[in-house]
Amino acid sequence: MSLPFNYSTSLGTTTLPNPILTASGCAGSGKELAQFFPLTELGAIVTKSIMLKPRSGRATPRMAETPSGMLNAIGLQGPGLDLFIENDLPWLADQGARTIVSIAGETVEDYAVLARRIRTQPGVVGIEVNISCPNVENRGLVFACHPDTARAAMEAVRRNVGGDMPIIAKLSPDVTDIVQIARTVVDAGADGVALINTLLGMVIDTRTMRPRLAQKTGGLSGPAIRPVAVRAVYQVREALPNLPIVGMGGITSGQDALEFVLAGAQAISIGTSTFGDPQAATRIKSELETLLIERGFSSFSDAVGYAHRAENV
Amino acid sequence: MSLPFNYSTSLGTTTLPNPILTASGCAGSGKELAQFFPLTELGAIVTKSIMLKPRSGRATPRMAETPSGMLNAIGLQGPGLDLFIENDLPWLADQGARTIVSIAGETVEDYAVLARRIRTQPGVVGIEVNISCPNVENRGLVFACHPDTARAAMEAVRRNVGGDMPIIAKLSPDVTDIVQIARTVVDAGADGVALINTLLGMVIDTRTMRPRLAQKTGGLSGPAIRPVAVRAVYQVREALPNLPIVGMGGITSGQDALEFVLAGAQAISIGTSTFGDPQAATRIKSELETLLIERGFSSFSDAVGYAHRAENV
Amino acid sequence: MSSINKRAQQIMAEIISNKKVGAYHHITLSVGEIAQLIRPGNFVAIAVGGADSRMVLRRAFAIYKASMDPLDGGIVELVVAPHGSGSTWLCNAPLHSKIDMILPLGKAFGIPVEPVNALLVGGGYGSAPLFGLAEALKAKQCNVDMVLGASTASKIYAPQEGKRSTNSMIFTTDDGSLGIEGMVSSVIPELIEKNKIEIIYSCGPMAMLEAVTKISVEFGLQHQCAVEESMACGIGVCMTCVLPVRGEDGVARMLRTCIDGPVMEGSDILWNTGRTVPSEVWGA
Amino acid sequence: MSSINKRAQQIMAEIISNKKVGAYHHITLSVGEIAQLIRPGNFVAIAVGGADSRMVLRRAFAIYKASMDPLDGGIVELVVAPHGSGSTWLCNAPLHSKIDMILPLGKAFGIPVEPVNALLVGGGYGSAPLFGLAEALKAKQCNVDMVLGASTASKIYAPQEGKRSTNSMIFTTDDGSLGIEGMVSSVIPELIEKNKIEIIYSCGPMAMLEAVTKISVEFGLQHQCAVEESMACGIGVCMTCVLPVRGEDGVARMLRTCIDGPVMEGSDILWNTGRTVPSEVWGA
Ligand SMILES: Cc1cc2nc3c(=O)[nH]c(=O)nc-3n(C[C@H](O)[C@H](O)[C@H](O)COP(=O)(O)OP(=O)(O)OC[C@H]3O[C@@H](n4cnc5c(N)ncnc54)[C@H](O)[C@@H]3O)c2cc1C
Ligand SMILES: Cc1cc2nc3c(=O)[nH]c(=O)nc-3n(C[C@H](O)[C@H](O)[C@H](O)COP(=O)(O)OP(=O)(O)OC[C@H]3O[C@@H](n4cnc5c(N)ncnc54)[C@H](O)[C@@H]3O)c2cc1C
Ligand SMILES: Cc1cc2nc3c(=O)[nH]c(=O)nc-3n(C[C@H](O)[C@H](O)[C@H](O)COP(=O)(O)O)c2cc1C
Ligand SMILES: Cc1cc2nc3c(=O)[nH]c(=O)nc-3n(C[C@H](O)[C@H](O)[C@H](O)COP(=O)(O)O)c2cc1C
Ligand code: FES
Ligand code: FES
Repeated sequence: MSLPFNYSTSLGTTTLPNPILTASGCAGSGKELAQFFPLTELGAIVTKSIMLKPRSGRATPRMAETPSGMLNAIGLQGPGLDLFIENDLPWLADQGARTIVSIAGETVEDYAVLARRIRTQPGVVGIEVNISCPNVENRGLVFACHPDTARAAMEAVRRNVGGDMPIIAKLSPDVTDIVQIARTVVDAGADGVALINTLLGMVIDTRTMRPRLAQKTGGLSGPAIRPVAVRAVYQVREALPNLPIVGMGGITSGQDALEFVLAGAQAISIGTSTFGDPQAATRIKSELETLLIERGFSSFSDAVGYAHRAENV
Repeated sequence: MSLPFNYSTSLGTTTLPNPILTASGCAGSGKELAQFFPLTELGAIVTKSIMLKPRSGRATPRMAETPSGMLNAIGLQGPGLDLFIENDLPWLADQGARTIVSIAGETVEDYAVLARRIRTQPGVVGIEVNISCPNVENRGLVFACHPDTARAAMEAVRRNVGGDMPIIAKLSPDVTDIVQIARTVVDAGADGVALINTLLGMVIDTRTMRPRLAQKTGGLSGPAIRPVAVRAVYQVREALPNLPIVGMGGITSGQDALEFVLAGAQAISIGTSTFGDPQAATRIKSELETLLIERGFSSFSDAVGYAHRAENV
Repeated sequence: MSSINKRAQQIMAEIISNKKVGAYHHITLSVGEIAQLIRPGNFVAIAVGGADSRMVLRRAFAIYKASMDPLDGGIVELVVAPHGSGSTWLCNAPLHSKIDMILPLGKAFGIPVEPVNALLVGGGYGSAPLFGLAEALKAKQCNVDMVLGASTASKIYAPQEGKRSTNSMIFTTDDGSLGIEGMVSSVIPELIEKNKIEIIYSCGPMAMLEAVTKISVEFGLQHQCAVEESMACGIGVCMTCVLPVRGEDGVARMLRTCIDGPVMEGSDILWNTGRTVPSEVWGA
Repeated sequence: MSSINKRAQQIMAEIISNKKVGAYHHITLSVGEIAQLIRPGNFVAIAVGGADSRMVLRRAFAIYKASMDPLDGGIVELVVAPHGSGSTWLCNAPLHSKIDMILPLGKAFGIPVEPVNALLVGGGYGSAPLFGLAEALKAKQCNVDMVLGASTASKIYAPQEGKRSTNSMIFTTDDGSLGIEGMVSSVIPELIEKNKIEIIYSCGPMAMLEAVTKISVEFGLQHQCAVEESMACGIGVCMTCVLPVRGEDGVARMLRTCIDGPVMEGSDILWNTGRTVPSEVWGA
């Protein structure tokens, strides 16, 4: 093949030079990673979910390592929308980074306000709507766990964001039927879905004989959950073949990323593996490219969903 | 303490000398493990889920190793009820093993028939009702994923089994609200619940670029899922503090087993870790006993649910 | 269905030698008295990766040789290809490290009571169990011919001492780097006729075993092949390692290759049915 | 909020020595030129368990010593307690193995511009970073007294050469097996008065740091302590390692101890608030 490999991908109306993103909450404000590689290397930086007000998050212990994974209960610690717009976004824009802002609300109205304010900020190429954080006060409030609340949050965002800015609903795997939730958010106006957020888990400290985390439960991430994430991506792609999917969950290598691409992910987020290797995202970017070229693909998009092809192909 | 440690536990009307069980589908017919230790050492042997008719199960590949876990899609291969009653149960009874028979139906009526026939067999001390196998033909048929179907299956069993034989509903973690399903099966007459069956997962073979398993999806088990299982046990215990719970999911050591006991499990099933270590169940039995005695417990039942105690105890 | 091997033990075996030979590692372990219970075709199941490993399943390896050494006591020798992470870990295991293994597992090759002319066919590291078999056959005054094939010379495992028990030995390689260029199946028919072969034994990749089965059926010969299915436990409790196999009653069932095999009669196996269950398979 | 350390690098460092010393392992690694950028109080974050490990998070270790060795080039020395599986893996790492580490990380101890009387308080392996600090203080003509405490003698890390930079050194052990029986906090007040201490530096278990803070507040002294919170990344991206800390504006926030620490002013920390967020903590 004489043409160079085309690594670009698109999420709705946004085109990215490559499909590798950071996962929300796993790249700090961007500054912390920037000492290890230029942020422009990645398709986009997905910011830690921002809420309206500043939040101090959960008490410690906030994390526990688990076999091939970890539990976290950060509780969306963050500076709040005003300081985020004042400090974090301009800095990312200065770097030339493409930014996808993750937003999280406590109420449907919060989502509306967050979307309205973020939409016009410099450098922002998309909004990821985190309706699936397991670390909110009231577990009943996980919007993504019920079609009605998922729909309400996404409609609020859609009403406030025009078609030029893709909105992506981030879903929870802790549901009986993730395809049903995906259909619901698409009906409500989502341009794509991000799969998956963490699974609700618990570790008990056998010394204190109480839950290890101060908040008792936390979100399970890392390679341990990868098969659940690949399954979710595959199922949603099968049901909604044209829907852009951002895949994540335990991706630590180009090989892992390729599983998600073949299952149907148009972009790939790198989360927990950045904690083990700050350069994970750029390493995976080049590993995945090599694997795709080795398999004869001339463009990234040809590989997306390839595992769904007919038996005899 | 001068009294010996009391390791016995009870599941409804059945008392077992210790709380360590095999997990359904992970101990063959019992014969295969018997060469490594006498089956009477365990609290009970839980048999591979038996169906009415002989079943050849799924095509191969049926398994894939995953980080700290594995996927399986055995598809309930088994001899069918008649041969099971003729060969397997009498053999177990001859050994003196206490047997909990796991039953799986394709219809509500299947569950009724299975329960009626099993109830009177020698050596049977309980029935585990597998309403949560992810490897059935139609994924929509996972009884435990919906309150209505879960209720129907359990009612069918209860109608056919008297109060002298405990029936335990085995639940799936792949639901939005496992407490709701637990409440439903208790309403329908279950004496206890077994938590958890495998999570639905997928691995994609990056060489063939298709799902690794012939059946595409499979059930995820092993240490990877332990935090999800501990959380499920804790949640159900919190909501239904008197309900006997059989805990399982990635238990490989006495330490792991202790997490489940503290979370609220009255018995412990050892599954995938038997594949890595045929003597896992007896090893864990003695490790757990040592840990409980070290912590000053004089009986196993005092430790059950201990992580739920008030903050200042 | 299957009579379960009751002699298996779980032991910690010390690596007393680990040498790279071509593409493989020849690994010798000290296993004690149990070496005496091992028959050609048996295999071991090894826990890989150590205590903090993310690999939770055992790996199966054919036993190349089992013997009672005057110095080291009972020893077992394996020939291991560094394939994925588990076998690579084993190949890199340092001298004197202790390996958690279960042995002996599986059904061994059947040895004829009368002397016969036997052809042994091996692919890649599949040659490993054939040398012990050759010795056993020789002890019964059999005539033993061997054909070993691989993609390339470095993947032919054929130690000098192994050749002693064979009457003839032919190599084939896909790239022609050793012996005849081509696949083992291409040289077998001629050998059968020339050497009046009465039974075939084989071990190697599934595609090779299938090809050999076809030839054995053509010539109406018995064919004992040692199959290699993905195994999670090796001891019969997980049901992952099944193959559709026709029983004496003519009914095909999904049999566990770890306890009903790995040695099976080639013509009983419903070959090339991967990813589907043939419609004739019944029950369990 | 925090100024991020821009000098950190991820490298593969070779273990050039690994010796058991009392309850600890003294591990020396060859790290190259970057050794020159290290200041007392910095730490490293190490990937543990190798490629097939189920441990996905880095482990943090204080730097005991960093230097340019004429033979080995830049070296870093660690003092590691085999605590759980990750640190035990590191303690067992063979000579010449390559360790994936990020360094230097975190805020270093502040060194006064003028000579002062400094008291250095260490608990267990918490003494490790204090020897490099003592040297730096000595270089500024400070008077350096040291108190090291532990549960028992084998857990006191105090190498002969380390003592050179101190003017005095006192040991305390809970079981009286070395030095004074009791806790470090019991001997500090007297020392402060006797030696006219102007600043306290400390490193060790959180309970000890809290006790030392109490004393420093009583005496109105600056107290730079190196805290030890559970860390998942060490580089500021995970937000797991936070402590409630009062800022210059009087407002308490959850600060990341990996980048806003590990060295912090003891009296700024809201101690003993584990498992709850104090009501006065605001925002992020
Ligand atoms: C009866 C039998 C005898 C064997 N004898 C030998 C031998 O003498 N020398 C040798 O080098 N290899 C032998 N193998 C193959 C060996 O077991 C595999 O190479 C090994 O399991 C691969 O593990 P891995 O971690 O390196 O690869 P991975 O691909 O990482 O393994 C992942 C999982 O798949 C399973 N798996 C993958 N490939 C195979 C396979 N070919 N067979 C069985 N399970 C597999 C593993 O057990 C593991 O659970 C034998 C296999 C069987 C079943
Ligand atoms: C800034 C800093 C400096 C340190 N310096 C040293 C030192 O010089 N020598 C030394 O022996 N130890 C030191 N520690 C502690 C060391 O990091 C822990 O002992 C180690 O992380 C435990 O890992 P493990 O796998 O052995 O234990 P496990 O309990 O299995 O660890 C499980 C998880 O909890 C985390 N964790 C557990 N305990 C601690 C802890 N005390 N601190 C941070 N994370 C923890 C681990 O990172 C891991 O993610 C330091 C810790 C910090 C934060
Ligand atoms: C420490 C931590 C913090 C996280 N914070 C957020 C967050 O703020 N918003 C969000 O949508 N997801 C958050 N996540 C979830 C990740 O973005 C990702 O969906 C999940 O961890 C699975 O991917 P991984 O296994 O690669 O980490 C967080 C995960 C971790 C581990
Ligand atoms: C190979 C395999 C077969 C299984 N078969 C059954 C089964 O027949 N019936 C059932 O209720 N659960 C079955 N399970 C689920 C286990 O009983 C158990 O619930 C699950 O694996 C979690 O426990 P573990 O992580 O200890 O294996 C099977 C699991 C495995 C790995
Ligand atoms: S490998 Fe488990 S039954 Fe054969
Ligand atoms: S350890 Fe990750 S932010 Fe501090």
